[in-house]
Amino acid sequence: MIIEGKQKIWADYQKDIPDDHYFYVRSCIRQAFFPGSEVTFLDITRNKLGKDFYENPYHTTCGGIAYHSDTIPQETAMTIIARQFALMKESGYENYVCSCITSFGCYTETLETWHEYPELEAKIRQYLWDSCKKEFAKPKYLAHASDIIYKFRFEIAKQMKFPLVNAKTGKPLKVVEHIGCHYSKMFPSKGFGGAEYPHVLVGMIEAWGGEVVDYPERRQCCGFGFRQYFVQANRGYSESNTHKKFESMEPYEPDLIITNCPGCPYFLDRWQYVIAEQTGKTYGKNGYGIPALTYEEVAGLVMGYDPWDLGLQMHQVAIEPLLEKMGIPYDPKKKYQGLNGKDLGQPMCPSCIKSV
Amino acid sequence: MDFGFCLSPSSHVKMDSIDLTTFNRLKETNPDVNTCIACGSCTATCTAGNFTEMSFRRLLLMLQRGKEDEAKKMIQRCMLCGKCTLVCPRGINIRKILLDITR
Amino acid sequence: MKENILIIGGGAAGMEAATQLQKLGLNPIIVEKSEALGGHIAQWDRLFPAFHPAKDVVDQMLEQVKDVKTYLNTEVTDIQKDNNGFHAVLSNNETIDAKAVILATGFDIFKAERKQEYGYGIYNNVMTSVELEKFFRTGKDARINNPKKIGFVHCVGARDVKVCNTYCSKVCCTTALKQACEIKEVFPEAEVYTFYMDLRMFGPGYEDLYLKTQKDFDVKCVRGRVCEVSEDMDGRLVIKAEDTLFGKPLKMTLDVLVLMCSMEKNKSIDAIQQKLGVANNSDGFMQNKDMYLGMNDTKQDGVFVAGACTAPKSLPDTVGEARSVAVEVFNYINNK
Amino acid sequence: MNQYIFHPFVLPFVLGMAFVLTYCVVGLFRVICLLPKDDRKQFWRSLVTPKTAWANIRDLFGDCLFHVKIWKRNPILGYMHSAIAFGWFMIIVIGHVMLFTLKPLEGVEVEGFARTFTNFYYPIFYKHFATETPVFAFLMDFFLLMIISGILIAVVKKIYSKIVGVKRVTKFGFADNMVRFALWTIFPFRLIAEKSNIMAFWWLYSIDLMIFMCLLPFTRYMHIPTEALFILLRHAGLKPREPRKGYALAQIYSCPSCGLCIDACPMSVNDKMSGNTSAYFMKKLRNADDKEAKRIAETCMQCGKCVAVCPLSIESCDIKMTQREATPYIINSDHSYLEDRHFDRPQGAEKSPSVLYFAGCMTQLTPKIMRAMKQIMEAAGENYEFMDKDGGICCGRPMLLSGKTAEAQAMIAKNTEIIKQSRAKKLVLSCPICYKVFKEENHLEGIEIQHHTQYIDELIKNGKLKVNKGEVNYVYHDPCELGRAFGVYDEPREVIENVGNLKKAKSEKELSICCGGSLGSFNLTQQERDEITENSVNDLMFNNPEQIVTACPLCLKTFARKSPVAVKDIAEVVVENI
Repeated sequence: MIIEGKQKIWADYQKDIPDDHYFYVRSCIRQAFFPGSEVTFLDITRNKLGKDFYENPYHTTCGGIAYHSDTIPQETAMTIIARQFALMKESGYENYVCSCITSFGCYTETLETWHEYPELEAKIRQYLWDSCKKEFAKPKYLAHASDIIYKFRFEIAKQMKFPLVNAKTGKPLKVVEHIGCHYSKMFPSKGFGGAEYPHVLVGMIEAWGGEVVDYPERRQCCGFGFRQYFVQANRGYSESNTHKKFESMEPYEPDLIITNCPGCPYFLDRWQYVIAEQTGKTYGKNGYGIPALTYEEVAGLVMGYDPWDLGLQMHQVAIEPLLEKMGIPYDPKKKYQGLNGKDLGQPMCPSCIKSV
Repeated sequence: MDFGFCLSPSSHVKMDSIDLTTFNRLKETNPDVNTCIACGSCTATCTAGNFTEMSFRRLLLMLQRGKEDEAKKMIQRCMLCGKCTLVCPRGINIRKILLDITR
Repeated sequence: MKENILIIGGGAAGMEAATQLQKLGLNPIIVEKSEALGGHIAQWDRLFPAFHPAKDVVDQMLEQVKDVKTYLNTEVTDIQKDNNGFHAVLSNNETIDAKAVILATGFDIFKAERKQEYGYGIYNNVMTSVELEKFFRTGKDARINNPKKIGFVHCVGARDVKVCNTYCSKVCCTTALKQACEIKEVFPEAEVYTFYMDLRMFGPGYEDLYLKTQKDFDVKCVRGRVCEVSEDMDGRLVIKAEDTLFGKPLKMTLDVLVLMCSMEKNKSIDAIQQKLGVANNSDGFMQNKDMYLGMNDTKQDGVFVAGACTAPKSLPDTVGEARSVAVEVFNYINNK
Repeated sequence: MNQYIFHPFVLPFVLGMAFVLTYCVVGLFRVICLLPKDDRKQFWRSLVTPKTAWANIRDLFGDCLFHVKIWKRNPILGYMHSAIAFGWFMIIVIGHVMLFTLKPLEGVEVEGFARTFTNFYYPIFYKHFATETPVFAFLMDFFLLMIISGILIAVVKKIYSKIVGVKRVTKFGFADNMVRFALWTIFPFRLIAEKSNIMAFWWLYSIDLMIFMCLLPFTRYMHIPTEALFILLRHAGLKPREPRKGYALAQIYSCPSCGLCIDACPMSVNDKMSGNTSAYFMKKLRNADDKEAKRIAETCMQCGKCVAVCPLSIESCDIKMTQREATPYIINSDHSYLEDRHFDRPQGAEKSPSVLYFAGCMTQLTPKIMRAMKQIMEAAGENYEFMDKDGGICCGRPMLLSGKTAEAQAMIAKNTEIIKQSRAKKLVLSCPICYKVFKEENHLEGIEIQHHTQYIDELIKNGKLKVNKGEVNYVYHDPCELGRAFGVYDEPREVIENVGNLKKAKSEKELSICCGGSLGSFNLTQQERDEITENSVNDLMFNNPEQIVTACPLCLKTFARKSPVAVKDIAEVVVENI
């Protein structure tokens, strides 16, 4: 690997991110899958980095799932997006930050389409007016939430308590980065580092002391693919994608996977359990899996947030070995206690992959 | 546990691990096998191909891509009529190759 | 007094045009930006289809132009036309007055790093066809260590809307097969694969080369474009392509991957070209008057083109055009 | 025992004779025992059936002694062979006759075993022991000189074969050369011994005989004793079933490696390929060189010319087929997909066609033959139907040629079924390859099977088809599977003479040279085939014809690659002159 070659590409694919005042929109599924992630993101940016993030309580889904599952036409999806933009305008913001990669893809696609076909934009403007009596303004900057963390990765590093380093050996952790497909594969120029060698997560890993693993199936999709996952009979395809990635990364013995998409961490996490059940194989050491975390969770961990506050108990793959590696203290008893201290109840233990 | 789905086999031809014994053996006695340009004349004229999926072009590829079982199944359809040999623009002795595979 | 003809570019086209113009009694002047005449062909080891040493051809050409006035390390920085002809200012501040100008500026090699998915400049063992040719000449390249498996990717930077080059670069197919044979000669035990979209064997003896490649060198031609390259733990290259004839995706590990880089228009001449009023065609090369009878003419009186500056061309094509441009210029001067 | 009756120099001869007799008896026993049971029965029966018995006697004399077939082919070689064979035979016969008519010298009487033993060598060496009457003396000397004259020709042939009209001769090993040398010297030694009575020459004569007889079983000269058995077996109507057993074995040992098939073989266009000829095949079989025998068997084009020219009519093509059948297959064919194929009766056709036309695979590649046949049948007002308009089932000949008899039978049965479904009275074929199979393998009782040459000839003769005689000079090429296989030589020639002028080729009818495209060969490369084709075309162009006419789609395609003049099928030529 010639790192200079990558650096050259990274330098070619940079984009402007404003310094402050962002309009934040959430992801539909992340709040259910990894409920701590978005909260942590807002807490880090607002309280640790002192940035202005505004959330409008009226914002909705971007319509991406329905759009990609072919249940709504493009115009409908665009009108939903136009309404989000209208909310931003009403709130007095012009820097739009979304939490979801699918959304990021939809927003980018919509803005690019409007750019190429202004008549379509006019049509959507009319639809939005007809349906909601709202008027939108296109955001001045569109960013994904991981772009924000990327931008402030060195500020975060300054406040870091537990770097991505094995506390016992002092060696950097081996980290697999997995980018959501819709982050830059559709519009390479819209992502940090482009489509082939994205830098957005690599930058975080390097800034926080980890070592990036570049394995042959790095570019492979996690296998979420709306149409594949939503139909039970097709889920095998979805699972097979993930399986292929794990088979490819296994020899590198990664300690951690970091992702920036709602679906990827979920699938990279949950499929490990399914694969273990079906084939008896686990990819971590000693019968454990490889933790697949969101970038917010990783940021939270390195900044010293309590793992259970980050919602890491919601992961199928046990997080404890990683915490021990990084030397992060945790109270095992509190794993299944809610924020109010109430017992959440313990999940059943799978037979083939260790969960504690 | 039955999830109602399972890992689907990879459709990739894994060139690093395929077994080329048959093809290499064939190559020794019939250096012609290398010279196919995949024009498909053999398939188009094939008497058996009129009724089945028999295709010599594909059969050669199957052997080169480690799908020997498929190739052996396909070759059973052949009637050895020799039309393929007559039309091959590279002058490959196809009938001989087909016979050699089956022996 | 002999009329001056300014030839910009001292590659195959420029040298051959100069040779012929001299024979026709004109005074050609070659301006070459690099430090030696010969152009790309001088960087080549052997030529397809018969593995003829390129040096032979270049040496012959050099011999023929040894009396031609030649400026090396020199570029044309400005050019004006008036009723007396062209007045060119060179980078060494000399000026040349000429009755006609021949643009023989040739081509540039496509920058392989632009096809990011092939990882040129990122993965250690990805190289270009030009670098492989250098290996054949010098026997040295750090990337080539007794490789067991070698792959060639055709059409890198050609027939590819993603890099804005929709044209076929013409010579890469034959070059790939030539190089595949040559690398097999060096490493007879190695397996050599070429990944092609179409094999365009357009010239005499080229199809024979293809047959030889298959039969004598056992080079495996796979129809399908490599779509993705990565590196495994041992630093070997994992490539993915579809075998389109078999209808299945295919994955394999290689020790060396050679990218057959296409020809692109030589852009260093753009400013002068603009001053001369010569437009580009849709492929980005220089626009000649027409492709049948006016291939050496441009829309500008007295400005001629020859060789790969108008489209990707093989050496014989280029030499042919260089000779025809000499006749065109001769007639132009005499009919004035 | 009287010294004049016995002399030690007879011992080498006696030894050799005893060996060769034992060997032949054991060999005879082996051949007969290795025959399949039914074949053996058939053989015994044939010996007593008057018709075959007569044929046996005729051929035993005609072929073994007088070499009538070689005489016909090449009188010089004929004389050479019969001089040696017949002369020797006569010397033996007369010698024995003398034994009964002459009293031994000095009136010595020997009785019992001694007498028999004496008879064993006496006629061979009689001159040393007795004096004969002038008549016998003349006869014996005459035949001895006759033999020596034959040997002289043989020596000349060996030194310069072209004098006797032979281009290529078989290349021999050590044993063969030894025996040949012995054979050449036996009679000169005898002559010298008889005339001079020098002991050394009697010894040399006897030792020569021993060498000849002891090495005989291991050389081509084994054909001398075996040929007789082979003639009997052939007349019994047997077929070879395994490459090195029974009848085939008799044929193997009967092959004299005379090499007539070498010049005849279309493959003998160069030295390398001439090694693929039948003489060498039989030799490899005799030497049990299975690998080479297999290779030659699969290289052979099965044109049958070697059989046609063989003075012994050795069925080398059939033996090669048994060799092919002996090669095992690891993948069997599966043609179950043919099961639901049936005759496609055209819509609206109520009547069954009277003529069913089967183009065959090869004719599918030469649509002009199909079109011409269609036009001919239309012009003749025939009620016809195409059997394989949309692609038919292969006739099965290529499968048979590859030794897959059972698989071929399945295809043959299917085609039979389709033909019967059509209820046609006559089956017309354009391809001699198919013709051979339909004639020999398909059970199509009640249905007349014709090749289109025969069919067109019939149409012209019975006036259904009117043709004009044109001015074009044609030459006709006999397809192997029509000509040599079925003797269809005259019909095509008559058809051509009806529409134009027929020029002769250099080699015609049973001597015609295969086009080189034959499906019979598996191993020949395109380049090798091209050489054969060029040679065959040159032969056809002997009288500068304007067009080459053939009657086989495969010949047509093959010649078209190399011919300097137009190559046409006979049907096309007829259509041009309707």
